[in-house]
Amino acid sequence: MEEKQGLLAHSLIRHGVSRRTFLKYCATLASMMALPPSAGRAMAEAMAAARRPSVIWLPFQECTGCTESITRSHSPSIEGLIFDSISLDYQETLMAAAGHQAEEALHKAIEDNKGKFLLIIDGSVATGLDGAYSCIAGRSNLDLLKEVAPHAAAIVAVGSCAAFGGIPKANPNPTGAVAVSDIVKDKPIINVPGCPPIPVVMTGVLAHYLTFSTVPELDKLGRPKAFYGETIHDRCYRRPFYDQGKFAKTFDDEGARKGWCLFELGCKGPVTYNACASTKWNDSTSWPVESGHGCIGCSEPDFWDAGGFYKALSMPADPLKLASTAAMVGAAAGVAMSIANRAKKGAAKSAHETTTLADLEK
Amino acid sequence: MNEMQFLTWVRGPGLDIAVSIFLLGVIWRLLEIYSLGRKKDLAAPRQAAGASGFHTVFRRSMPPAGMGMVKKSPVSYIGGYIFHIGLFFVVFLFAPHIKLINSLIGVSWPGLPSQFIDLMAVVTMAAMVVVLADRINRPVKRYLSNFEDYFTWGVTFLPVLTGWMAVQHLLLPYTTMLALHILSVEILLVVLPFTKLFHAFTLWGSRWYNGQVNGHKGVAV
Amino acid sequence: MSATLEKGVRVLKEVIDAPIASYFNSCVHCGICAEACLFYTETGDPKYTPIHKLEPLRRVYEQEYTLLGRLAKMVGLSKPVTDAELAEWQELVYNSCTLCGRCSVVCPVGNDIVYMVLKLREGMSASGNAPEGIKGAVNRTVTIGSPMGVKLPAVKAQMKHVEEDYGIPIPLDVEGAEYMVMLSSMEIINFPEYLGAIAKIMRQAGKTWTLCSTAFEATNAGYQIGNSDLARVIVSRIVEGAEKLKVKTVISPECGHAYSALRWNGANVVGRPFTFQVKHIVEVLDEFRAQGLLKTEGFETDRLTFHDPCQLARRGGVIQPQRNLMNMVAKNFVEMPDAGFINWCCGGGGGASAIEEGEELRLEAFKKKKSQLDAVKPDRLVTACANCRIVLEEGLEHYQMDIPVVGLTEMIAEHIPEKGA
Amino acid sequence: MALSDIGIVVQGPAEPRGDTLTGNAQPVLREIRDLLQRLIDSGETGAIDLRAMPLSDADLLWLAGQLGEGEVQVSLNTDGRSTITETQAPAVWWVTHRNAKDKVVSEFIEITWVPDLVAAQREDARLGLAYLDSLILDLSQS
Repeated sequence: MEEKQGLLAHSLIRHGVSRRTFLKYCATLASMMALPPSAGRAMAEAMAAARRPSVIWLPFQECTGCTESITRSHSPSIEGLIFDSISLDYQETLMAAAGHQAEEALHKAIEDNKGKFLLIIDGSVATGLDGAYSCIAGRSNLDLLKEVAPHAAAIVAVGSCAAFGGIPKANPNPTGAVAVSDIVKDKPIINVPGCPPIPVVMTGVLAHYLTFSTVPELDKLGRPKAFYGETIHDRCYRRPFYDQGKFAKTFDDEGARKGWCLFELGCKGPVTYNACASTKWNDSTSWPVESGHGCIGCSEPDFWDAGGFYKALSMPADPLKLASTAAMVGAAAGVAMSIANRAKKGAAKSAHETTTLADLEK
Repeated sequence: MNEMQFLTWVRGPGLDIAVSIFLLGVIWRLLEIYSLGRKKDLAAPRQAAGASGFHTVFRRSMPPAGMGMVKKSPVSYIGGYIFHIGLFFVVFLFAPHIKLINSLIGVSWPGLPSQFIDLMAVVTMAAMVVVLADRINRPVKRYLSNFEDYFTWGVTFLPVLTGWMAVQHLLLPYTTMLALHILSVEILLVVLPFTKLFHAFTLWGSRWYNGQVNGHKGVAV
Repeated sequence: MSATLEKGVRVLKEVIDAPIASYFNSCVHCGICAEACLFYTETGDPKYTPIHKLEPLRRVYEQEYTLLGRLAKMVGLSKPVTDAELAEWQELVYNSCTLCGRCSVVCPVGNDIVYMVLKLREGMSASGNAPEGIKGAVNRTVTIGSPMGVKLPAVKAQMKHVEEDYGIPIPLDVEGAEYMVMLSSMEIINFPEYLGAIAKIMRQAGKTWTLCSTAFEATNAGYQIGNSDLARVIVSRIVEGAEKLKVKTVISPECGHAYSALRWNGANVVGRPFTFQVKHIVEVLDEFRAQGLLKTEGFETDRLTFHDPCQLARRGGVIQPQRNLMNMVAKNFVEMPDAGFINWCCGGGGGASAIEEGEELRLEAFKKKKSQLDAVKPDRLVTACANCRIVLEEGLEHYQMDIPVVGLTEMIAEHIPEKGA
Repeated sequence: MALSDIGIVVQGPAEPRGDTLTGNAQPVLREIRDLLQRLIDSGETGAIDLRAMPLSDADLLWLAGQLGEGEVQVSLNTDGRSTITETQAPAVWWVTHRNAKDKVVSEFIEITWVPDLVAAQREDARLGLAYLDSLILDLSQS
């Protein structure tokens, strides 16, 4: 176990990564996180010297999409190395051990690093039937979270499920899925939403935590502002077409071919905060809008229930379906009143007493 | 209820309810008003050029000639024209609004550049504030004004303000401000048929009656 | 039988119609009607804002004919109209409103406010809340035959005087005459020259005319008090007289409200279109002029200006004829500012001149006419309404302005050459 | 079926960072001058992250044109190519990092005597030492 606790630097050298490469990586990461260039240098020192923090990864009601995205390493990029540098003491999907051994590893890791380990959670917490919908080794995620969370230094809720409840929480939410922040109230939680979130966002958050061992600046929904500070719409390269009112009407019309704005095809860019437009996906190859499909707002709470993915933001649901009934009711009320009014006026006319001179005096 | 759910409600059921109440209210009140009818004028009519209800409906949009009325209450006239025309431009010539109307009733027409509409929105709001100040300071208007006058002012001002702030990304994130904008429009729609804002619908009838009654006497009002 | 609030409200319920409903729903409280009303512009008191004078009618309309209004009344949100309120509003609806119609001309949303004042007066009069002055006039008109208590013998006496002075026989009750001439009591008492003028004009035009013993009085205090029943009693006399004598045209004399009461309101009150025409004397004179039946000689050389009676010009549509006639006999005819269609009222129309307690307000309002006259400084002021003449003379005297007021018909007649010329 | 068989071919528009000058490059020159002044006076080094500013490609080209090239050009092979060129103003270096797929990931202007990456690092030197030891060992055994 001692060897695993070694300095990150030693592990880098062991993998044949020169110090220069590592310096370059830190400079790039700092730039990506909108930190000043000097921070890159500080990050390099801190991360190199950092004792390999213990990390416990608890997979709750998840589809493993986030784990897939995190461990995706297209080229032996530095992201992958970062994950090598942390002591991933418990990751159910990746770890060799299973059964009782896995359980022992978990509890030993908690004991050894009580109060110091980083708890990463992906997947929502099922609360239906006291958590029976989602269990590990017979114990519900809910209980496990309540047991492990108090000893964590900080929690990273990876993916929209852990951050906001995601798809399991979508209507009708049979399992009673909730976000991690709905259960744990007393620990700093970094939400890294997205379905799945962008790999570099996760490494960015981990690098920040390893370097400054604090939670990065978060927005109202607990998301790091470095990555979730701007809406997709504000950073989107098709924005000029939106401003000129050039919209694709269908997915294969002339506008779509010219790469015009997909606002009318349901793009939720204007109301979604994420870094897809700048950092892009698959090692900045492309991202949904660039490939011709609107953003579905996967890093926003309850994105699944926010109206159809292909209904434009400005399009109201369907107010006119009530219109005809409303018009009918209005007409009925109007006709009723006109009949009543005419009756009243008729009555007043028939009860008319011709005014005589005497009638002028009170 | 977070921003997205708020926007979804406001865009969905909220708008359904508002549009329904609006339609219901307009039809009900129009019937309630104009079903009262009126007696036919038995006096022998006098023909005169330009003396008819139809003429008055349009002529009354301009201040009456030669009476110096604009000089007597300039804010009502000039401020009134500016913010009514401003409202018309902002509501009916702004691209997203045209798209919304198009999606509702399928009719579409070219809009104006959004920078111009932003300017119109600011001008409209400024004119409305000036008109409000005039209502407060001018003895006649203050004497006439009741809660409804100030309430309807607010209900008409808010949509322009929130709409402009949404476009300018001011104060609140776009999601929330857009939702507030739509909510304020919904309040306007619900309130309109039951307050003096209904003049938007009844003034045409009123002008026609006025013009017709006087036109019968050969007087072009 | 006495006037009660309940009868008043019932009458209002009867007269409220679609225009009134449309007007109350269109008013946006912009206050522009006040700027057109001389009772506000000369006093500066916001209570004289025309639309404000209709508040009781608005409340009755909302409480009786709108669903929300009825609910509001039920739950006590909207208080029913009280007799005390109507009494308080009497000053606004009568003393400070001459039915001149300027407010209806300027309202941006097109509310015909004077139309509504007349309707509100129906309820005011039926509930006994009309001014004593006008009640007296109506009483005398209905019982004696004329608001100033003139009876037929007085008319006959004046006819004899005119016959002697002008040497022209004054026909009375001549069946089949083309024109039936009527007089307003002001003319019978204060301006007898009018009858002489008519005689000379008719003789020159070679037209047959007659007075009617049962319908010599043209003014209609019933219309001024705003009560259709009483207006009907008064106007029926004229209709019966005209139809008995089978005349073609009835000439409404130099009076504003007599013309409105008969020409525009008469048929509606009687309930059927007239079988004869009704023309104001100014219209008849202009027709004679056009047909070359009216030839005058000589010109007035002093500086003259013309005051358009509201009921004749703005409310009656007769604007150009009086100018044609003025140009026939006046060399130095200058128009007042705001003359013609947009003219300011003399302040005494609509029965207002009969209200003693309204005198002070009327003289205050007269400052507007004073400013018009100060702008042109005429030697004499010509008009075509006896009531306007009286009110103008009182106003001019009050403000020590030495401007004689002359009737147009009278002035025209002076320029008709003597017989044989 | 190859990508080209799919009916839809997205001819995405040019990266709208575009070719128009935004006028933001001019002030950067002034900032470089001040940092150089500070370096000369106090020896304190500085750096400017070109990616953190709203500069279009045209701006960057313009800036590079203004700064020109100096005497030293360094290219590194560190998980993708990186180039460090000294500009006409000595001690002002234009640093461009590219990733394994040769795409620019970050770009800086460093104002320092010698950019950190140029100098060898102590840990790398130990690697060098180990390498030379094994080399000598092989030679001695052959």
